[in-house]
Amino acid sequence: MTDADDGAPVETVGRREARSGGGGAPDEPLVRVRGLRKYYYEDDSLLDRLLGREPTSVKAVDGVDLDVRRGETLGVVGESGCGKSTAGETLLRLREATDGTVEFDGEDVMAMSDEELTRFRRRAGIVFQDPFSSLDPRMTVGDIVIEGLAIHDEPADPPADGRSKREWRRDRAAELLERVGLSADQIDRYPHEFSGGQRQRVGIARALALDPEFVVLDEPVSALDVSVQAQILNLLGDLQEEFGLTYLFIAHDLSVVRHICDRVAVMYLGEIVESGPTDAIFESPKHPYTEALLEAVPRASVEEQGRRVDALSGDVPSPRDPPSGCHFRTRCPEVIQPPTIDIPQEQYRGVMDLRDRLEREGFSAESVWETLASEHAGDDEFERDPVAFKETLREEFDLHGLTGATMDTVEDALEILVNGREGEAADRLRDAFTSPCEEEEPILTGETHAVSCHLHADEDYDVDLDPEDVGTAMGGMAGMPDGARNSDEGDGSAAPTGPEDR
Amino acid sequence: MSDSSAPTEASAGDHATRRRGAPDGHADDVLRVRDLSTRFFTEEGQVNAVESVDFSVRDGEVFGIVGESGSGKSVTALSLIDLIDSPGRITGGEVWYRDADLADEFRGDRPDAVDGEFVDTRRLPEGVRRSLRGPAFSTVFQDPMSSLNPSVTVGEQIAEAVEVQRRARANPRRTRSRTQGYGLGRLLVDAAVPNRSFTSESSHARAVELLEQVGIPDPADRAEEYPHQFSGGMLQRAMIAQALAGEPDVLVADEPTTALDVTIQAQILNLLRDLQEEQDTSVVLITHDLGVIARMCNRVGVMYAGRIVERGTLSDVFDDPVHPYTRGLLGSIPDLDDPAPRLNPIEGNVPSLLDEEMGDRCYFADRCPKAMTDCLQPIPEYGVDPGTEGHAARCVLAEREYADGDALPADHFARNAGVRDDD
Amino acid sequence: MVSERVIRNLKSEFRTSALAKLGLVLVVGVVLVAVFAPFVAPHNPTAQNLGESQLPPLGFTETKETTTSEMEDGEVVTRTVQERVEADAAHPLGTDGLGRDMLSRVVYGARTSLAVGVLGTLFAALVGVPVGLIAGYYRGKLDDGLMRFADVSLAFPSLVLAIALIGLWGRVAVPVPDPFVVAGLVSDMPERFTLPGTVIIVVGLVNWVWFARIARGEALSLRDQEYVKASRALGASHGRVIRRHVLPNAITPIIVLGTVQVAAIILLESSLSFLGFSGTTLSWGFDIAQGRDYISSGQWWIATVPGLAIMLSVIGVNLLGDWLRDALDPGIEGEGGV
Amino acid sequence: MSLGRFAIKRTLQGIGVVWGVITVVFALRFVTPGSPINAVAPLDADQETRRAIAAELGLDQPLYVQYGQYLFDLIQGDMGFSYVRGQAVTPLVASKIPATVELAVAATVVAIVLSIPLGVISATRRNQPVDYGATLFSLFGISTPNFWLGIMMILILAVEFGVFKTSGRSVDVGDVVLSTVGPEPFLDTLLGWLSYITLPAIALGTYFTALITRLTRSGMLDELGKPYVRATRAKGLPETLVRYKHALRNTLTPVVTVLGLQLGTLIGGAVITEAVFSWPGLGTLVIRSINLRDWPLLQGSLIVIGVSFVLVNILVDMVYAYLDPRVAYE
Repeated sequence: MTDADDGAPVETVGRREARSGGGGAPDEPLVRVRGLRKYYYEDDSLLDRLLGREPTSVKAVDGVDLDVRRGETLGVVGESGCGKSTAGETLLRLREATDGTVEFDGEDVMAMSDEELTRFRRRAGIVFQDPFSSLDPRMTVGDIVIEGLAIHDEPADPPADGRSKREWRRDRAAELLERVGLSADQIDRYPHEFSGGQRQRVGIARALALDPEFVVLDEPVSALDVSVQAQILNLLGDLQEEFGLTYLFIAHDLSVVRHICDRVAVMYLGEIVESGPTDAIFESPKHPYTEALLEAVPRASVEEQGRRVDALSGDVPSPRDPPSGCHFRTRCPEVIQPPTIDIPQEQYRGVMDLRDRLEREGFSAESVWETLASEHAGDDEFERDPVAFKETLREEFDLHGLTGATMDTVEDALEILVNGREGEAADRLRDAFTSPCEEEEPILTGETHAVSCHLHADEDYDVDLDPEDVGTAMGGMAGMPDGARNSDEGDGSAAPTGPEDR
Repeated sequence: MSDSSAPTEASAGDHATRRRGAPDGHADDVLRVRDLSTRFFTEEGQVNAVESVDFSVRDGEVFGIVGESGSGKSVTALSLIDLIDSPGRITGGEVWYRDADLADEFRGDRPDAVDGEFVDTRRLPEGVRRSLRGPAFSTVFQDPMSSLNPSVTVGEQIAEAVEVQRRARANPRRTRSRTQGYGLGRLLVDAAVPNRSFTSESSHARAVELLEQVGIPDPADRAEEYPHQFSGGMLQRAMIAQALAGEPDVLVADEPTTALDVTIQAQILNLLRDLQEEQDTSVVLITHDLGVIARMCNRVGVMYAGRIVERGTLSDVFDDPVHPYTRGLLGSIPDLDDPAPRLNPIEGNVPSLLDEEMGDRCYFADRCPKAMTDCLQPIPEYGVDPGTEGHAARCVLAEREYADGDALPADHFARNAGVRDDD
Repeated sequence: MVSERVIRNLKSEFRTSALAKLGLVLVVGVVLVAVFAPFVAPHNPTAQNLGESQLPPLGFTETKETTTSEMEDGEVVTRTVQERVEADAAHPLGTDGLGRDMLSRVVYGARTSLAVGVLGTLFAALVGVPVGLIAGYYRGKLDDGLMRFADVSLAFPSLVLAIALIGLWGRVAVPVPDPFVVAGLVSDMPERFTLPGTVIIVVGLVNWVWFARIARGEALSLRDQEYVKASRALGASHGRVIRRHVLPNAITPIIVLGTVQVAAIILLESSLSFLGFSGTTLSWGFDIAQGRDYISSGQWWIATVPGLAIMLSVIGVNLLGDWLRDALDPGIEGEGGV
Repeated sequence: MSLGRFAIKRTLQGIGVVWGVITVVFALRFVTPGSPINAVAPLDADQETRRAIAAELGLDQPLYVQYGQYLFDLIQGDMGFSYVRGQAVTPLVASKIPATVELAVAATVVAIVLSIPLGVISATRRNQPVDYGATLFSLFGISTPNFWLGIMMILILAVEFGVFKTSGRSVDVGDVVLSTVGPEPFLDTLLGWLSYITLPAIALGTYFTALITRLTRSGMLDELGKPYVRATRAKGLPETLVRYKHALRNTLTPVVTVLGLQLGTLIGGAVITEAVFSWPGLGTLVIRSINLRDWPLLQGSLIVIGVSFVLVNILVDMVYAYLDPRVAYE
């Protein structure tokens, strides 16, 4: 508790150093999240039930474990729709969690009474992404900054120096505005009179007004121009040092995350796929998704010119219907082949893509015919040619060069597909090509650098009936960092259920 | 403000001597933009969004324009394709486009609009200028969701782009031919009942082909879907397909990946480059992301407050920047591969482009760490010496060394600064 | 809570729009006339003078028709006498069938229209806005319930519902003493002004749904604004959030709707009194109904003059609404009707 | 969600609203002061009659029984008995529906045919004389009480010039249809029908013409400023296509929504227009039933009005979903 700090109009500068490690044991994380889930339900009205429709759950956050240590910046990074912002808001209880626990300094946030929650709100703040919608256009920046003080009726007692509470708050607002790099005489201005960067400073001042220990920074610089972004990043760093703040930094920009975070968690489709110290994540990423993210970021240097990125194929699947097993398997360039199969990885990816389209995306043979027809537009002689049909698919899914039994299976499936029996073709492929990645959900495993991927699991999923061939099949892959393939070392002892920091 | 549309008028300095010649007059140029200015006449006053912009684009290259929000980069793009809406207006400048046929056609009628193989699109009749949209210039916009009509299928919208070029080719001299056989009655029916009375079966087939070309799976099915059924990445692919319909010489891509996630951005950038190489199209790529510029572009222009403040090859601008703004921009970006403890941001904010607040000075002087008394004069574009041909900057530092003695006092601008300047 | 920007927009919109100026002039004019009716009206609007009945407005000479019935030889004989009548400067807008001064009636009619328009709108807003805000902010079952109720409520046309309710409840009129007359500042004017109470309540009840809809829509979008979340994150209660953030930011479209509603309710009131469902006879709609009987015999002005008054005041309010909408908040056209 | 599913969902929703309408109308019995019997029986009925009516209506039964009975009767098409007129309500109301539908449809057709082109022209020729004219017209249109407009038209067109009929409906649209096959001369019948319908249709339709003109104009201006319009121009499409094929279609979606919402205004307007032109429709029936305190008749009319409002709105929503494919997929 920080009650000792509250109430009196203490000057804030420099008094926070002592706080890190203040409440609980110093090595206890300040925030501990376990199994956090946030589902939204669609088609859930009475009418939908009358129509016999099952409610669809949108699994925005689907089982997230996080530890935020005192005084550190933990980055949560991921693409849009991965649930990172929802996770941030849910752990502050701005949204009600579907499941899971959040402990803040040893207290269970989800179980807090109204009163406890009010106390918690003073200790944990948030800064939002959009500098335009995060400030109430009808309030002056002074009122915005001190809103927290007004809500908590701070100071509790009238200041000793004879100022009214109101004056005290106004002075505090001026002080905070100055601290974040604005001028105190702008206190009576309205948000629209400020530029994006200045508004974001106001948002930061508002979050600081209650002297929090923990601040969720939800994409605080994403909407800003690079020159202003750098100003804000520097400011956030300074404030953290000065007030001993603990940050949860949510972002999609990997460069920014690398710059500001001590540790990083990478999210994909509502789950954390990898977490660990920033340098470890950026220099030796383990999860294929993290690798792909890092690969995709354009660097601002001349060496970047003409660099061809091995881009991940496809889109992020819908969180309404996440893939079974590993959520990433539909795009993973390293999806594990079943023991019975041993083909080059690109071709296995191609087969899996074809399956995926058949099973998940309502692929229809008719569409292929139409596409073929459109290539022969004006050609009245055009007839449905099964050979061309199959060739189109082989081309699209990179299925050339298959041999032996796998080729037979695929050709078989293509033949079924020519005849318009999509479901049957999918079954045929599923029987032969089911990956361990789709059968079992991977678990976040590892001490400091944890990863949720079958390639790095204790159990060796990547087995092959004929071990001789594994090396050649996988060795053919290009552009794979050395550490990525065999970094199981050192993780073997960790309990499979635990996240980092046990 | 002088209206600089007259062809003889020139800016100060050696800029004048370079007009219609070296270093920009490269043999491979397909587009030469000269002294282009676009202004918006709003209730708050006149906004000089684009101010005397010069650049050229060569055959088959990617020319990048990079700048922060409000720098005028998107307005530059719209000015190129003549799509500035009221209250904006292109107030001056020339957009020279290489087209030998057009040049021959107008040499007699409008000699001032023709220079060798080039025509100044700004001096062409409105109808001709419009007919250039598609085959000469086409555009990929930032937000594909709002740039496609939500109530018309994606395939139909691409087919329209195909159809209109087909009709134009069939009868190039008459712009009316583009709507032949498509009377008012049909239009009104179309408004209520979606049908294909404008587009033909074959342009639909071509649309499906284009969708396939840009890597959209099941193109025939997807062509029948509406924009809201597409993901952002797929929609941007569709947008690119639409832009390719007219087989353009110059593709203007205005922040084509800004709305996309990084893995999808990588897909789209790969696609853009493949298409550009395949079809040898010239691309004007507009973005705020220096990384995207670095990956895609051969040459770059850096925009600030409506002006191109520095331009040159990628390595000119990234490795030997002259303008303190370019340097500042590069210093602001956190490096993914090498974290520095602290960034070196540019202080202050992007300035207002309101005419009355813009002096004749260098617009960056108020934020510039190396501002000197010379910077209070109008700054022409200087060739950077020593430097590669075509490396130019609107900065006195291209000509002279920084001297502490000439430095502007630190509070020079603070004295008369409003809210926007004192961050 | 009006920010400087709003005022600036209002001013610039006002400067550039001649229609906005016209609207303001009309509305201010009608308000002044209504408030100071006893001073403006040249005669007592209820004073009958059969000798001066059916006088045409200034500048016109029209026929007057008097019908007399007499018993003659055991039969009823009806005689219609027509005579030419000149306008009288004492009655610039003429007189009605009972010789009451049209100008005075129009002046007093403004009171009724305005009172019903403003009070009815206020009543509708006071009911609708809180309900809408709460439903939109909390969503869930409450919101579903409200929206279904609104659907049902919209299924009955305002006018039909209003006459049905007035028919059921009766026409209650509330006499309000006229302060100017009571204070003795004017004489010969009606001492009481009749407020059609049922009409005010009923028009409020049939129109609150529009306010609820707008307020709900605003609350629905505002609740997801980051500044609302930020306020919650600071520990603000829902009540505080609604009061401090949602209501102030929803107020603009509510005000614009309010002006549209005043216009709609003035029209509704005139329809009700035209059909005879008002509690007062000093109403433009009532006078039009009276005048209707005279059109076929040539006394066109009795129905025309009050109609023009309705039209001008509604035009004024609509122009004011357009001005507010253009200056404050584009894009809510078409919500809210009679 | 497919369009079909959307239709089913919307219809089910509509049934819910209809149920609500019926319940409200049923409850009207109880909002009147005194015993519900006062609301049903004629004013001059004696105690004996009252008791008989009460027993017949089951007013001595518990409320839920009464409600159940009411619903049950309604499902069978029985809307009760008008003791004032001594007639069953259902046939009485049914006989008045065609006249009102004819009037409402005529007004709507007039409004749509005039307003959408006017709004489009006004938007595309912004700040030109046509635009000013249209703006002024729509301002007057939405500010003029329709009953007064009707009276003014009677005054000028019927009284002064003697064209058009001012009351009644001796020739209806059915006669016109019949005359194409029957012995009646077609042209005379048509002109006869027009002489009755024209003035009421204009009086009722003017407000909507004005309203839709405004909506179309502002919607069109809105659409023309959107990025997709710029993108459509950028691909070289001729301006006519940009405007009419792309922008107009999207303009119509909000217009359709408002039309649905304003349907109540249309019906309300029809009531008063019928009163002005002595048009023998539902509106006349409603007013008469109130004046005679004939509550069963009023209830029947209200149900018919409410249900038709719901039905038309379902239709409007289908049109909306058709115009804007996003709606059905939400």
